[in-house]
Amino acid sequence: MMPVTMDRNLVRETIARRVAAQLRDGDFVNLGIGLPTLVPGYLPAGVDVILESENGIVGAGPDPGAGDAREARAGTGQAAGARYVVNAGGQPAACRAGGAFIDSVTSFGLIRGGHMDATVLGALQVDQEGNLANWIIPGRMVPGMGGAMDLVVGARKVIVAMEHTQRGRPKILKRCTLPLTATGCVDLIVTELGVLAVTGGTLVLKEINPACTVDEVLAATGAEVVVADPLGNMLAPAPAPAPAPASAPAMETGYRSAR
Amino acid sequence: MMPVTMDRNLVRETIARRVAAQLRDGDFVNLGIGLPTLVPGYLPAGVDVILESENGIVGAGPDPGAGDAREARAGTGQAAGARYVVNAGGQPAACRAGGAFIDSVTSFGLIRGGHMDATVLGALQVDQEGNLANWIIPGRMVPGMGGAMDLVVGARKVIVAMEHTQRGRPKILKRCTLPLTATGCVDLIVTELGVLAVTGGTLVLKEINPACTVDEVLAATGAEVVVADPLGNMLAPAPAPAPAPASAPAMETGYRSAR
Amino acid sequence: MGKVIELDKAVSTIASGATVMVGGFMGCGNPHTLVDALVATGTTGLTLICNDASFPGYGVAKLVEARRLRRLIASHIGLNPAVAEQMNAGDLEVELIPQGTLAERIRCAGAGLGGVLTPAGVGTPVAEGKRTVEVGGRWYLLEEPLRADVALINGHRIDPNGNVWYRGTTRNFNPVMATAADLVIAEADLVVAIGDIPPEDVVTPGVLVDLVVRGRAS
Amino acid sequence: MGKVIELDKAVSTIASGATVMVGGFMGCGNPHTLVDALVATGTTGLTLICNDASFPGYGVAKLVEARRLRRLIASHIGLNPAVAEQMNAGDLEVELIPQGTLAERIRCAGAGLGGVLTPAGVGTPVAEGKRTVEVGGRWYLLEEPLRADVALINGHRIDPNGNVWYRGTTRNFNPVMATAADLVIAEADLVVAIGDIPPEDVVTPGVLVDLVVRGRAS
Repeated sequence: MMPVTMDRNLVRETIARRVAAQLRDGDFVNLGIGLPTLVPGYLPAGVDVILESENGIVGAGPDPGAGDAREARAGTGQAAGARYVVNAGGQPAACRAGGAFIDSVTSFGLIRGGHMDATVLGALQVDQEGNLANWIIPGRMVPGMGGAMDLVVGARKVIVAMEHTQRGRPKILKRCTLPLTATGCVDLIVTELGVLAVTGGTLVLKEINPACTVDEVLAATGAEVVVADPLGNMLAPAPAPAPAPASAPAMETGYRSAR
Repeated sequence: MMPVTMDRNLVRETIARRVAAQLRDGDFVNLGIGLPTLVPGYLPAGVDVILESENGIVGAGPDPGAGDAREARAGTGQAAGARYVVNAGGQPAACRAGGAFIDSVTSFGLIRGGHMDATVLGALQVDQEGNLANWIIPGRMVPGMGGAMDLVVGARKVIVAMEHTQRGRPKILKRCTLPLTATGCVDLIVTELGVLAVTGGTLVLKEINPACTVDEVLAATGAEVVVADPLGNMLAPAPAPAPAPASAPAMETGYRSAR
Repeated sequence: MGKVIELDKAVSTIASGATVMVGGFMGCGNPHTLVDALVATGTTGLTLICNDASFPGYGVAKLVEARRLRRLIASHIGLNPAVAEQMNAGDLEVELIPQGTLAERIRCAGAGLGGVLTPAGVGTPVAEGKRTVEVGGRWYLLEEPLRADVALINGHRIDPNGNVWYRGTTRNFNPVMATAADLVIAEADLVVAIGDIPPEDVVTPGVLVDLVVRGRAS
Repeated sequence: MGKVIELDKAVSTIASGATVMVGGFMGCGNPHTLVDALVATGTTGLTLICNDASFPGYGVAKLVEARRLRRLIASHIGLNPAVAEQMNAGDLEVELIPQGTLAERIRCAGAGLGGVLTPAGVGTPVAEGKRTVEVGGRWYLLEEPLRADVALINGHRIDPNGNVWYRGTTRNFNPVMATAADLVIAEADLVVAIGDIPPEDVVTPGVLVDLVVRGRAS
């Protein structure tokens, strides 16, 4: 049922690159573990975002590498990890200059309070109502929801970044069958085959990967989908909406109101 | 109806001294404005308490006096005030070594959360149910409750420190007639005439000022009062309960559980 | 300089009739430069959310005295006689809120919470018209979020990203107010360089602050 | 030295069957010395409240691996396979709570609040058995306070009064847990002198901390 044969790395790159094009300079963003962490590597020139790690970093950066700030994880067989700074996956990370370390209460205040421009995360299932399932497969996988339930109700824009199908079976459905992470929370779905927007309980295919046909996308999708006309090319998306630079006086650009 | 004639300063000193005897070394205490602020001056030797100012000091101390830390209140006719550190009355203050500055959310978390050993505050009326009225006289005085409503529901012990009567009329009543600050919150009432405990909806006169008689106290009180036997001398109170020093290992003294 | 803009541009964002939160406690931690500039614009019909009305002639008291307020939401108004005067004359609407409840209601708005259950005010006039909820055998008031169009805060050291470090007791309501308004304008006693505030010591992360102005001390 | 006591005395306060909160996120900010000492005491039947179960062999994972837990309350357990094993064998009860809700429930307990209304979990299995409340046209879950007998926290610099300064992302759940237990034991990477932490930079005020122990770095 997989309509196109794509190398796994190309699949991931295609998704990450398209998500990156969605972000605006200065956006405050939380990236889930896995595929979403690739997004910063594909940000267009001139676009920089402020990353949150929900464990307590505003302005997270990559692992600074071995150095004074790192110590071995005493008593474990693991590779040395950063003792003082890790990301939400528990991996060594850093705080960029001009960032801040915060506690979990403050972090989730930022997350739930509408202060985050976008969250990008993976999914097990998404449906045409914008419902999301990404934290449990009863009887098989019970990792816990971590911060996902807060992120998807709190961020201004929820972007699902995932492979279009799972072992050939659709992950985009009429109705999720797995326990939900939240209802009606998803705004945009980015896969290697296309970009779908959730609009008032309907899925709209806005862009397609020119490597495949509309019929192929629809066949790989278990939901009712409206195809946009004109249909965009996800490999050459229209530019993201103009950024609202933080330094712009509000009376000139109109300030963005929190949701 | 005032049973004894006492100099106003002696009245205030008598009350403040008796309240001070109630506090234990290391207690974390909030003192209301006015008479309660005199309490630290009468702490017994060897007893030191940690004062909170609800505007944001843990470990508040007195005004450090004129100096680098002070600036004039620009544009006002008032005496110069501390620009950066004030107490809950808006007056110049200090943070003692080993203290902390906190924000209002944290401050009231400490107050409501049962972390404060005692709060000492004045009252317009108190009644035999332990109800307190101290923030409004409708049509005459509407200063606002400030932090009083939080303090009296949150502190482990609520001590009312006030003159026994107001222009000869009782302030300790069967039932408060003014709008309440909180219901059933008062533990102890200290006046210049005696010390009354609120115990299960009953007022018990535990100590008396030897300058007056029991009948005089009862005549100045508008509530039903049980007189303790033996009746203590408020000018020579029994020692306060043994302190639970912060450094004591919990298994030796039993740690104090929060309410 | 990142988010740093001119004072007059900053206050011109505030429209007559707006709801404005101002940090501070009895004037300490009021953004004095912003308040003075706001008085100077002539903007009127404002709703002010502030812990108190300060002392006469000091900080937010000037907004009362210049009659720029239609409504005041505070925990304490007793040390500024102009409030009682205007209230009694019917010129100023006043809503009194317990100080801890004021802090929590603002926090709810900033943290995406629908409300909070507090024991403060149960059995008092504060409870009138509010839902009460029992949890674990104790009764609480359900207090709802309180949000503003604009928050004006004061920080001691602020960097161009908007990260704020507060000095002494000027902190009070400033950090929580920075979370609960559509536009947050921060007055810096000192504008410092990126990195001058260690990330551990940032109290208000810059992502919460939209605009920074230089205060008198700058 | 004020609140500073010996490690063995500190952990001996923790009885079998107790509910223990432990700060940290995937081991970062766990009080490793206290956790190791607690494992060594043989105390068992514990309920652990922690964001997660860490990585195998690291921090709180050791409590799981040594089978000292009867119950685990966390937001995430996926990176420690021992949890799923013991859960499937019926040896360990697990309650999963959204991370932000976990933080808020602990905060409620520490701040004297009866509960909080959160949008997280509405319409999901997390909502089962909980009251839902409508505010301003939106539905929220009423989440109740979560408290422990003992909280074990880790700070980088701690003074003898118990004032704590946290380094990097070790902060996470430590400050809020320090508010919500009957006994709070803080492990210091470094014990510093009174006054070494400027009062503005204290994150957890010493009044919240009962006992301080020296961690490995001390």
